[in-house]
Amino acid sequence: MSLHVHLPGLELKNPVMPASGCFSFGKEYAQFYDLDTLGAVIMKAATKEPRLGNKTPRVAETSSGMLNAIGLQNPGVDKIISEEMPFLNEYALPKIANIAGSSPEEYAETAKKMSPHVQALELNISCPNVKEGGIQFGTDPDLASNVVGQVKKVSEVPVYVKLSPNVTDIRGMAVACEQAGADGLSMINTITGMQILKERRRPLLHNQTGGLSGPAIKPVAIRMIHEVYPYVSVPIIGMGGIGSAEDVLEFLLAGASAVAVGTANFHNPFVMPEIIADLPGVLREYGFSSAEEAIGGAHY
Amino acid sequence: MSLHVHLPGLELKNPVMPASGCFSFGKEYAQFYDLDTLGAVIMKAATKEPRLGNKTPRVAETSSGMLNAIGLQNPGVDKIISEEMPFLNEYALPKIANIAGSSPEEYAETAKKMSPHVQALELNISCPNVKEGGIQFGTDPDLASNVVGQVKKVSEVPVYVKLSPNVTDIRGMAVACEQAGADGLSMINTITGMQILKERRRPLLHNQTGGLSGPAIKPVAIRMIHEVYPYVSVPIIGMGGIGSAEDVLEFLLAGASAVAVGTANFHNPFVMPEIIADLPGVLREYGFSSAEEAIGGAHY
Amino acid sequence: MQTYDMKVVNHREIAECTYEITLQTDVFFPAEPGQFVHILVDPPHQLRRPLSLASSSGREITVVYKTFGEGTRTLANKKRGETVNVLGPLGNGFTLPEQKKVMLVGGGVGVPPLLWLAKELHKNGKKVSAVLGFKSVNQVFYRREMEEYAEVTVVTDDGSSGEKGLVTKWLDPEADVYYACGPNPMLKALEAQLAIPGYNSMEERMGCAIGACFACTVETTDGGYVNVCKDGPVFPKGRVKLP
Amino acid sequence: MQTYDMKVVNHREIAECTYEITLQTDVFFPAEPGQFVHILVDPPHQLRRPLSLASSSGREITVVYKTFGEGTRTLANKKRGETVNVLGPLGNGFTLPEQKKVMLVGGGVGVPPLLWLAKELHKNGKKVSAVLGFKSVNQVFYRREMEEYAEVTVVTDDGSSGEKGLVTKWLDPEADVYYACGPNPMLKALEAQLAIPGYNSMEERMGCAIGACFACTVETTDGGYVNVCKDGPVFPKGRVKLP
Ligand SMILES: Cc1cc2nc3c(=O)[nH]c(=O)nc-3n(C[C@H](O)[C@H](O)[C@H](O)COP(=O)(O)OP(=O)(O)OC[C@H]3O[C@@H](n4cnc5c(N)ncnc54)[C@H](O)[C@@H]3O)c2cc1C
Ligand SMILES: Cc1cc2nc3c(=O)[nH]c(=O)nc-3n(C[C@H](O)[C@H](O)[C@H](O)COP(=O)(O)OP(=O)(O)OC[C@H]3O[C@@H](n4cnc5c(N)ncnc54)[C@H](O)[C@@H]3O)c2cc1C
Ligand SMILES: Cc1cc2nc3c(=O)[nH]c(=O)nc-3n(C[C@H](O)[C@H](O)[C@H](O)COP(=O)(O)O)c2cc1C
Ligand SMILES: Cc1cc2nc3c(=O)[nH]c(=O)nc-3n(C[C@H](O)[C@H](O)[C@H](O)COP(=O)(O)O)c2cc1C
Ligand code: FES
Ligand code: FES
Repeated sequence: MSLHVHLPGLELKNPVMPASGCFSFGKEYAQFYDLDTLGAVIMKAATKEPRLGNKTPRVAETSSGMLNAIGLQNPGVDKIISEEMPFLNEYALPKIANIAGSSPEEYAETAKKMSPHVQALELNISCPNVKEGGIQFGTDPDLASNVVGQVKKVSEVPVYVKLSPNVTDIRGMAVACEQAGADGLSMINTITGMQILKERRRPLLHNQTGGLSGPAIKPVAIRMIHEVYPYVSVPIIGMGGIGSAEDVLEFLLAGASAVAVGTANFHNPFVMPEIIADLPGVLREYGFSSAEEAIGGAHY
Repeated sequence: MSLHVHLPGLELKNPVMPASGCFSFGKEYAQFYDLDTLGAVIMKAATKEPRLGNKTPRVAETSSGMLNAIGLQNPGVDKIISEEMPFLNEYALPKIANIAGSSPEEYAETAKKMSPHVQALELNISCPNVKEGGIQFGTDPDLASNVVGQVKKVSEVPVYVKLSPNVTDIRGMAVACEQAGADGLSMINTITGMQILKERRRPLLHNQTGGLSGPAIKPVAIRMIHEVYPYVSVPIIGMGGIGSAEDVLEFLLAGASAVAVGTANFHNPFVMPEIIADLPGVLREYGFSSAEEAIGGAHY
Repeated sequence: MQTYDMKVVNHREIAECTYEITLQTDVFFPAEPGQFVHILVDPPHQLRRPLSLASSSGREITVVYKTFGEGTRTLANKKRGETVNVLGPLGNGFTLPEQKKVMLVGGGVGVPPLLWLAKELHKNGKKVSAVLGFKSVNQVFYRREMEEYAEVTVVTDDGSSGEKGLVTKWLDPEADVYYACGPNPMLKALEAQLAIPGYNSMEERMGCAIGACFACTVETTDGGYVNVCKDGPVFPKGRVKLP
Repeated sequence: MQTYDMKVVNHREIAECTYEITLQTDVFFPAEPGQFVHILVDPPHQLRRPLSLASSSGREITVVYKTFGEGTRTLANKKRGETVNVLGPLGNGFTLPEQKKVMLVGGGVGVPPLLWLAKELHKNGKKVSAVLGFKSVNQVFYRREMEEYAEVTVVTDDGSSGEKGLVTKWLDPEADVYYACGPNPMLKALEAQLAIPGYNSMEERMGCAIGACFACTVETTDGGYVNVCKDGPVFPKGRVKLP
């Protein structure tokens, strides 16, 4: 059973990788298993300058989900390259850098620095948790096109755009990004949510709102990928609530060519190697002879 | 402990009512408890003509939620008035009619017929499950204003507008509806989602997509109500995943003046009377001396 | 109407992935053959699971279910002594026939409600035949139990137990009326093939199970619609457009 | 690093809404005082719950927790013989002191890790005093256990047991070093009040609990940041800007 999938810049031995921000730069989960088990790694967002992120509390729990408002904390692109990449470079697996910024120029500058060190970029135009960090680019097709265009000019590697689900028209956003030159899409980032601390009569998260992730949002992710798939020709990396090999198959059928796992890692640090081990059996059970065969299978 | 809340057209002895579409026209739940226990009742959507709705399967289950694509099945406004209202009229509780349509004129016509029989109307401009049934009105502020304006001209009772969460800018929609004359807002309707039946390699619901409801969407509802509250002066009826008196308090704090309970009724048919019984204790526990005092309490 | 916290007094696997659970109640539970219950499963499940009654004494009910998905798999973990919340009895049961020679046709987990019906028919002096279809020998259950009340033909897809093929190949030509419970394609095939009157017990995905949400609405042959939960699950042959 | 399916061998309420659970493992579990575990709770909960070790023998661990919210209330339902999934041991434990006279200051469920620490300190021949603060008499626990290793002062907000007021009123003036575990305001008050060196064991909401998600990041006094889960939960006084 071949789990191999091919995407621009990425030959993946299996379609499973960690979602950005849930895996830092890999060191921690490397204590649990060999990172080369994974299809690829998507790193925590990188910005031009270091960012401290939001004040705590930064996470809350919801029914079958969680809210986070980390706020793009990261040591800045230079330190990521000098201090975090060496560890990851000891592994053969493809590396994808997640890039955020507060202006198209900042995106481009970070992308330019990062791209020689990775196999692909993922533009985070959808972080709901910082004032200047992306979500405005992710909700306006013109702004999104601008960012994508500028990054494409400087990137040596394929550029994936991570879409925000907090929009009226996801298809329009996807098509705009493709037309601006995106080599692929990542769907979906978190849905903006809030929890209120009744004792204190205020939002629990210091940032007030946070991004909802986990199984709760899976049906929204599946819908959006299924909606976008027929209208774009670039591949989609699917994410949102994945926690099992069955979930992975559902995303492939909806139209994803590969998937990322976020929140589930916190539940079970071994979830990705377990999914990868289960995937051949699940594909077989549902009548597929390879992972690639399942991609887009729910479209007829 | 007073649970009384006041909204345009509605003096509610408590802020809890069933969400439209989850309670039909009351008869079934009247087998479980006295409907007059409730603050009010919101009826299943009414349209000008009878509608058969979508083919089955119409529901699916998701993690802490469900998808539905009923498709506004209803016997039409005339039959609702002649055959369903007499039963409800044996109860003293305020009645709210939920109205859907495929054109502003159709909304207005149905509203005109319905309004003499109820204390308020709730315009469903947000049903994601029918081609011609509303959601286009719920995602475009101009279309929404037009519907609201036309209905306001003919309605004898206050008009609440039920907003769709499937938008980039919920605040803009809310403000547009208020400016068009809405007396109140209902938030939120379901979030569009999908589930794929792996065995059949196609969407499980016959309608392909459905509306996500239940605890999974509660953080999104809370966020949207909290976001809209400071920008409108009309009251908000809150809904989305409510299943306990604690949840009700969270909605009040976010800015809702009353709440509706949908999916939880299927889980526990007694959920509303139980919530109403628990509410005084919960309000007291968190330091409130009435339900009204809690409204908007998380804004400072 | 009510919900009941019932105690698990028996729970066993009676065939491959097929469980029989017996639940006990303190409060009298009135029910008749063909009715169903709506069973709560643990979080994160929001929806109950509709399952037919395989029997009820008023104090104890028995249900037989197959573990298809996550909800029934969760149910299968319930141990003796634990509690299960039950909403019911729901829907309309089987109308007992005027006719003398009755055929029951059950497919898989469609068999249990027919066992209870067979018992009633037998008590009423009817001549009962039962054609019970299963995938294969590992899935066969309630054969012996059914033999107490009916002339039984077991049919498996692969012939590994009883006759081979589909139930429609092994029907009782003598019957004057039939009662069928099983997947829609089976019900449809029976309607097409049999000239005698009959009753179908239908399945649809449900929300409320009491007629309030229109999740389970199906079209009738006269262009109207009915809710399987409240107006069914048993319908006379020809009443409903089988999906 | 690993997760462990551990068997509940003891589970009891030791004070109002305060439970002591002892879990057994087949595989050796290496841990030291001040470390914590991240415990899985049943669906629909996605996040584990970080809880300090009150003791560990390598084969058995004990944790004491208060039922604040839904996750800990779910945990409280676990019965003897059932299984709990544990990720750990996590974080850095207490650095043992050079100094001779050690004061432990615990607030509520901050007490358990200090009990294990007291035992170690006692073993190492230190002179240990412990000031244990609780809301009121119903919430007091581990007083006797602590008395085996330390000079104990119990303090309650309302004076219903021991001294009345906050722990900061009843500190040991003779101590050369302190170890504190409790709510941030308590840690802050101690930092302000005490001139001696000390260690704080901190709480933050966590996602991964291993340093990968930045949920628990707090600023350091030198303008950097650390993760409570990986770099803590114990920090020397003055290292972290207490929120
Ligand atoms: C009136 C009635 C009586 C039934 N009696 C029996 C019985 O006695 N024994 C038995 O094994 N099965 C019976 N079924 C089918 C049974 O309800 C489903 O197999 C069961 O709900 C599947 O749940 P799950 O957790 O295994 O699957 P999941 O896939 O996890 O279920 C997801 C959702 O779909 C619904 N669903 C899935 N399949 C069906 C189905 N075939 N019919 C209705 N809802 C479905 C579930 O109820 C749930 O809401 C009956 C169905 C109905 C409507
Ligand atoms: C390193 C560390 C050690 C701890 N040791 C103990 C202990 O030994 N005994 C004990 O009773 N408590 C301890 N706590 C606090 C304990 O983690 C919380 O009380 C618990 O997670 C609350 O969960 P809940 O289900 O009751 O609340 P919920 O409100 O349902 O929790 C929702 C979410 O918030 C988190 N959360 C809520 N309160 C806290 C808090 N105070 N600290 C961290 N996360 C929180 C939960 O983990 C969960 O992710 C410790 C916390 C940390 C960080
Ligand atoms: C704690 C946390 C931090 C995240 N940080 C980032 C980030 O830095 N960049 C990004 O593009 N997405 C980030 N995300 C979003 C995830 O990559 C993913 O899109 C989302 O969580 C949905 O997947 P899941 O349901 O599997 O978690 C973060 C999510 C979580 C939970
Ligand atoms: C089965 C079902 C049918 C519904 N029908 C309607 C409807 O006719 N009109 C409407 O405005 N909303 C309808 N809704 C949406 C609910 O009124 C409510 O806004 C939504 O379900 C969120 O609340 P909940 O999470 O408590 O269910 C329906 C929801 C469900 C689950
Ligand atoms: S399940 Fe709600 S109407 Fe039948
Ligand atoms: S909890 Fe993830 S970094 Fe500390």
